[in-house]
Amino acid sequence: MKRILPAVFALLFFTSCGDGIKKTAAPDSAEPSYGDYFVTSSIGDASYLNPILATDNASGSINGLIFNGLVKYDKNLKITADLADSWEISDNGLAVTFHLRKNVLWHDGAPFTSDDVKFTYERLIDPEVKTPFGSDYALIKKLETPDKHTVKVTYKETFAPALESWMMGIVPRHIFQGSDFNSSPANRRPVGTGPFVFKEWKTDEKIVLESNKNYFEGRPYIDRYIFRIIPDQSVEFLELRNRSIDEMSLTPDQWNAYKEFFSAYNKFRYPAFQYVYMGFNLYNPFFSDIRVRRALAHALNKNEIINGVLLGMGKPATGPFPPQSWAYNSEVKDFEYSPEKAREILFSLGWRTEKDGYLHKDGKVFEFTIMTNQGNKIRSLSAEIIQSQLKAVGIKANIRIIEWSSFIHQFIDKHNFDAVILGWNLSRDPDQFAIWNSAQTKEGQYNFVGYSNPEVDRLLENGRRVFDLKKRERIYREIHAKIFNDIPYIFLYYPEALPVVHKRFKNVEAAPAGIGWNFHKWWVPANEQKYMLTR
Amino acid sequence: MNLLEISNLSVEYYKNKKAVRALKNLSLKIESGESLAVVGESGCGKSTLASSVMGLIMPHEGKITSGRIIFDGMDIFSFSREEWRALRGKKAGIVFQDPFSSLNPVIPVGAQIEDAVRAHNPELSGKALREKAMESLAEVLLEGERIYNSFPHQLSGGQRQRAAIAAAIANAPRLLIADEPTTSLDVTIQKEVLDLFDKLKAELGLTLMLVTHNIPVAAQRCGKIAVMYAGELIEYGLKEDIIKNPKHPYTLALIASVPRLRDKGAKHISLAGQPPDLSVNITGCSFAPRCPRVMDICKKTAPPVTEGGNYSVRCFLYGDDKN
Amino acid sequence: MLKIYWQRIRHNKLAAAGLVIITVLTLAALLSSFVAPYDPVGQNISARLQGPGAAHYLGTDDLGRDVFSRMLYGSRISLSIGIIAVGIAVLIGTAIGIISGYFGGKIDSLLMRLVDIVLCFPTFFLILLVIAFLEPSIYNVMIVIGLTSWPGLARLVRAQVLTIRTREFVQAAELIGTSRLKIFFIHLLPNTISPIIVSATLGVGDAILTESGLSFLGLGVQPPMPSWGQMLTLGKDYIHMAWWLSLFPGLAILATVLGFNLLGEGLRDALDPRIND
Amino acid sequence: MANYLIKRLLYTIPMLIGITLITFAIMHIVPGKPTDFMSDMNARVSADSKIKLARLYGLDKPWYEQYWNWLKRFGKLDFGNSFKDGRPSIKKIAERLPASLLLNILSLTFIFCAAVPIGIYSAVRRNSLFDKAMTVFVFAGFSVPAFWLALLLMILFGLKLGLLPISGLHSLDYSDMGFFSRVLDTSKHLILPVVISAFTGLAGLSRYARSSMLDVLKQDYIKTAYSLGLPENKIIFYYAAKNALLPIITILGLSLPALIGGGFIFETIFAYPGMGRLGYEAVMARDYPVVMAVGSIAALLTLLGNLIADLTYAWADPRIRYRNR
Repeated sequence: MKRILPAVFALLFFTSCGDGIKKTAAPDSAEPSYGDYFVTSSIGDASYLNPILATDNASGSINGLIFNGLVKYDKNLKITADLADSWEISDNGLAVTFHLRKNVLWHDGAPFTSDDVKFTYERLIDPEVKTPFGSDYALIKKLETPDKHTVKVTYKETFAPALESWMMGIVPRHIFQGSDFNSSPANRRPVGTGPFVFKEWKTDEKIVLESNKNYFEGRPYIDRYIFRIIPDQSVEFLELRNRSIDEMSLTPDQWNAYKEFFSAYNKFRYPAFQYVYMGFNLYNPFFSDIRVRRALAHALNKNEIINGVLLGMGKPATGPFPPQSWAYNSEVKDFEYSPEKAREILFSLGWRTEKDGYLHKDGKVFEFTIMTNQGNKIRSLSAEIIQSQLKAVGIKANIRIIEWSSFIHQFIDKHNFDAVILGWNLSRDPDQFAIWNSAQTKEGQYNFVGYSNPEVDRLLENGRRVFDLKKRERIYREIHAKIFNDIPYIFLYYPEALPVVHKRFKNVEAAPAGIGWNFHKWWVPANEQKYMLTR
Repeated sequence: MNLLEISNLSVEYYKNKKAVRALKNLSLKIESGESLAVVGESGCGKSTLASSVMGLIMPHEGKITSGRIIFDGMDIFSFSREEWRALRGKKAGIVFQDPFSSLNPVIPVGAQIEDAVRAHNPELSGKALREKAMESLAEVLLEGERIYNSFPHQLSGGQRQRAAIAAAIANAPRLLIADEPTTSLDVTIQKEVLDLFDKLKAELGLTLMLVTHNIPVAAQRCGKIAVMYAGELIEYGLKEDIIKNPKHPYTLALIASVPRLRDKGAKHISLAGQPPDLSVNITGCSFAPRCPRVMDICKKTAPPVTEGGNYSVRCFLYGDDKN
Repeated sequence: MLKIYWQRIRHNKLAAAGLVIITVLTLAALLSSFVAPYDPVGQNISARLQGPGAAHYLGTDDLGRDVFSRMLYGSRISLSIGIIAVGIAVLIGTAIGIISGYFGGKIDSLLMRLVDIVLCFPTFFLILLVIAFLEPSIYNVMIVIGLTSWPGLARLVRAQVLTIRTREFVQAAELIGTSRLKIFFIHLLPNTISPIIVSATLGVGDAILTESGLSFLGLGVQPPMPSWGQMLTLGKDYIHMAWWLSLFPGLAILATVLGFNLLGEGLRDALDPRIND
Repeated sequence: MANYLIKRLLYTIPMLIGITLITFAIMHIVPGKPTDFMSDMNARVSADSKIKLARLYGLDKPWYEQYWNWLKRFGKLDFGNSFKDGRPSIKKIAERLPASLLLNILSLTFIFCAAVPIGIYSAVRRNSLFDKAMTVFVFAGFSVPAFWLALLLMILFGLKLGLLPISGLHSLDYSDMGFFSRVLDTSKHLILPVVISAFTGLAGLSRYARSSMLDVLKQDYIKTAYSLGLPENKIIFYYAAKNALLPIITILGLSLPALIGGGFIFETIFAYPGMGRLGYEAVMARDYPVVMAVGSIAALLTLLGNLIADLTYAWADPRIRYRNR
């Protein structure tokens, strides 16, 4: 579910906000000073401190500080240099050549070379390595290292999202060589090239990183990064109120809570790179009729859902790309919220309201089940609101909340559902071939609603083949409009990220890439420093 | 001189929130050095009497509603907690019916006796305590070491009862109350234990109050006999008088039920019915419903006590005698 | 006989208090549809997170639902979880206890090994395992709690049956050829009823508490159905901004479980034959 | 005695197999694999990758074959590696055991120290105000949802009064502290968890002590002790308590499995790095090897606890200890 990117807090993004909330903590003109700790927390412990093996958020945010990819997104989500100084793409679009930064050292002092990149690639496609990310690299024909600082990747076919895949953290060959990659001790004591160096990991308690004095972009100002594990959200918030953690992503209700809670914190607010939707089973004769789906689209009041679930901290969604993406088509106009229209359409299809207040046809009630997975409160709340909105139109919606694994295997994979509420976390690249292509409907694939539109299929193929941004933009905006009109999903909303950061941290800037993109440049004035590194 | 003087003692027990009148206006004396047997059917209140003297009616079990007990010139119902403690074990001891349950199962027998000694002789050293405990064991004819370190379950029934007696007499009390001390023992051992009481009486000058349902035992071992029925003393006197010449119909029936004591030719008198329910107020004589010689008056008025010297009886049949 | 028990309960102030709590709870559960001022699942987003007041006696939750109405309906759900779970446990426990105690021998030792195995499982671990792997729902919660809480009762009943089996009336019944089923129901069951009643009373409280624990872990009754445990878990996340969301369900669970325990203890005293002497 | 021990130990083998089989079966009855959590609904993971992961974790075989493989390794005391982070399950358990032991032993000690006097005193003063107040008190502890109480006390002592840390076991600068500061720091972190777990666990033991004591006080030997003029304190706290507390010794053994089973909710709310959380997280993530390891160790501990309970009881009670004389 979670798309892990090898960038710090990569899921965060920025748009304008009108309620006096800071876009940035005031840039401080004073000279930055070194020192202090940054304490953050997570509900779960990390699994592997190895970007190739880790799939969870906790590991992802730590790995982002320890490892670097060849490229990364800058604050405006433009692909920019990281371990690679520069790169060029061959004219036919089939080969990418990366020129690596020289004089980069691993945390243990060994030099970083193209062998490490090759090693990383080989592990990614190694059938014995427990990585789920191999498919991104399956299109690679060969990877060559002409010298210590050059990597040339040749693809079997043009693949526009290829560059993004090289944001994967590069792991050190000399550490892993000769040991089993899956169970290497280095997966708990990682050695990377990044701004922070691993110090200790106390299982289920905390992970501690220290600043990398030799970081190629300069030594981070903050001495220590402490990642605490606090499994309960209300306790986490309690710790925040107690000012014992410096950063937390809030729920809308927490965000709205008493002002004095946050006198010591700067609040940030920007749309996250994700959306939540209600998807229909298009194999189900009930929903295969687009008029029924359109009626439902008119029946839902997205703003009420956003107000109820997110306290207004989100935007109504119109398609599979978030508004801050270049693929977003702002010309798509959402369905009007109109229960009357909804009823009109359904009446025209022969449904009639009966005494019980529900719509009936041929002796049957208009009834279906909305499923969602257990453990996601936002989704189950959305389901509850949708349920009551549909009731107002005369549609009886039942809610079923199912444990994740059964949900996927018994219902999603088997196309055994009426409607589901789920969300997609999106990569920055708009390629969504796997979700919308009409062939991706087998068990375990992601077009589980059974969406099929030959034209969209063609556009999706084209989108992957073209490197030119302007052309891609046109293609994806068209995809946006087409998918919206076909209503395989009702796109519900784009939620917002709501992090707070302690005020003593300066140079915190919310950009399209979120707030963490320049973490190694954050600093605390000497007189405000809270923790002291004792040696 | 009277060692123990019980006057007008009434005791109530609780059972299902109802009061059961276990003793009703009971008066009794024991002279120093004598031995008195208290006999009666089970449930007649004789054990309650024994417990009352030792102050062992637990607050949750019941309470003494009226009366007085003078022990060695002292009114024991006015005792403080400490005075009670000084009486128990020191001046008066008691031996219970079941030696298996009356000894603490998880403490060695010797230690239990030692604790009894220590309770009244805090100044004694460990060694002296042990010696006294050993003496006491010797007194009840148990040889020391092995018994001393044994737990109750390792001893035979007779040994256990002797050990219990040893604890009771460890501080040489003046009064020893034996509450059905042989009932749960084998017949052969019963005699040994009773012989032991005789020996202690002789050697230590104990005053003995023997509570038993067994008339022959009472007749054999004690100088005086008190017969109880339904919480009341109905006949009291010298052993000879009671056995040879019982007056109360109940006593008569009791004695007649024992073939050995029955005069030749006398008929066995069987008692019909059950002892009365003591939670109900009884008007008249409590024995009336079962009495073979019941008269009209017996059912209406409580019978008077007829007293004379070392004798008393509570029955209308004999009220006239005196007048 | 019953009168005596009743008197004993009445005289035990704590047990009486427990009985009062449970009576109120039962009434609330039975009458919730008449008493509740609002629809327990009826949302009103504009009135969300309102504190207790005249319009909403116990305030509203994050979807603007009336907490008082949800508490009333929640009593129905919490109580039925307790009762059905215990019902299952009593059924299994009694059956196994009676069969095991009556037949003895191989059947007995086989059944007692089963009891041992179930007892050896940390109960909550087993419940967690089953619910986490099945769909969490009110029915699964009931069934799983029921299926895991019978072994103690089975042992109690078995012990009771062992002592009764040798009594004259059972032996006599066997001699005249009474059918086994009849012996079970006429002779054995009535004589094992008091430990069953006591442990059932205590069990209802336990089950309600277990449901709240499962709800905390996200495995209890699923929304929008209101159970107290689930309301408390929701309230926990709002403890900083809406205290009433956790306070009332918390107190309700506390009072109810306490009530069942006090009554259970009172019943244990009242039904204990030893107190008869 | 040796015979008895061997018999008991042999008898645990089929029990253990039974328990692990049930655990294994429950996990495999339902569809879905642990690898789902890393791969499902992640558009970057193709169907082929999923199959590859399942193969690498040995999940492509039928469940009875997997169980047999597990059992074979279990025979060699190899619990397999966690699916989550590839580390040996037994190591993950060993890592958390000290913290769990610390908390549980402390709270058990607390419970004993409080429950026994409460039970004894309630029995001696039966139906007194004290008895009634304590009855309500200990049952209130049992009845209150622990996580709620924990949260309330965290707010009171941690946030409002600032006296105690809110969650966790150590402060951030723990590793830089001297020995005494470390002890002090850990103690401060332990106060709330220990007090709450003691309070919520008080009922069982104190009620047991009370009813056991009530039974004992009715016994003849207590009357005998009074009749011998022993001081009341000695009668209650030695003659009676010694008998009443004998069965309680067995509870020590029986509470062994609580070291694993007790902490799911508790450790989660306190961010306490213990066994319960490991078990819970493993169950939720379908980390089969860890679930199996926790389950079988819990079962082992229970069996061991029963054995210890029997043995300590036999050792403590002279009626059993000296049976053969």
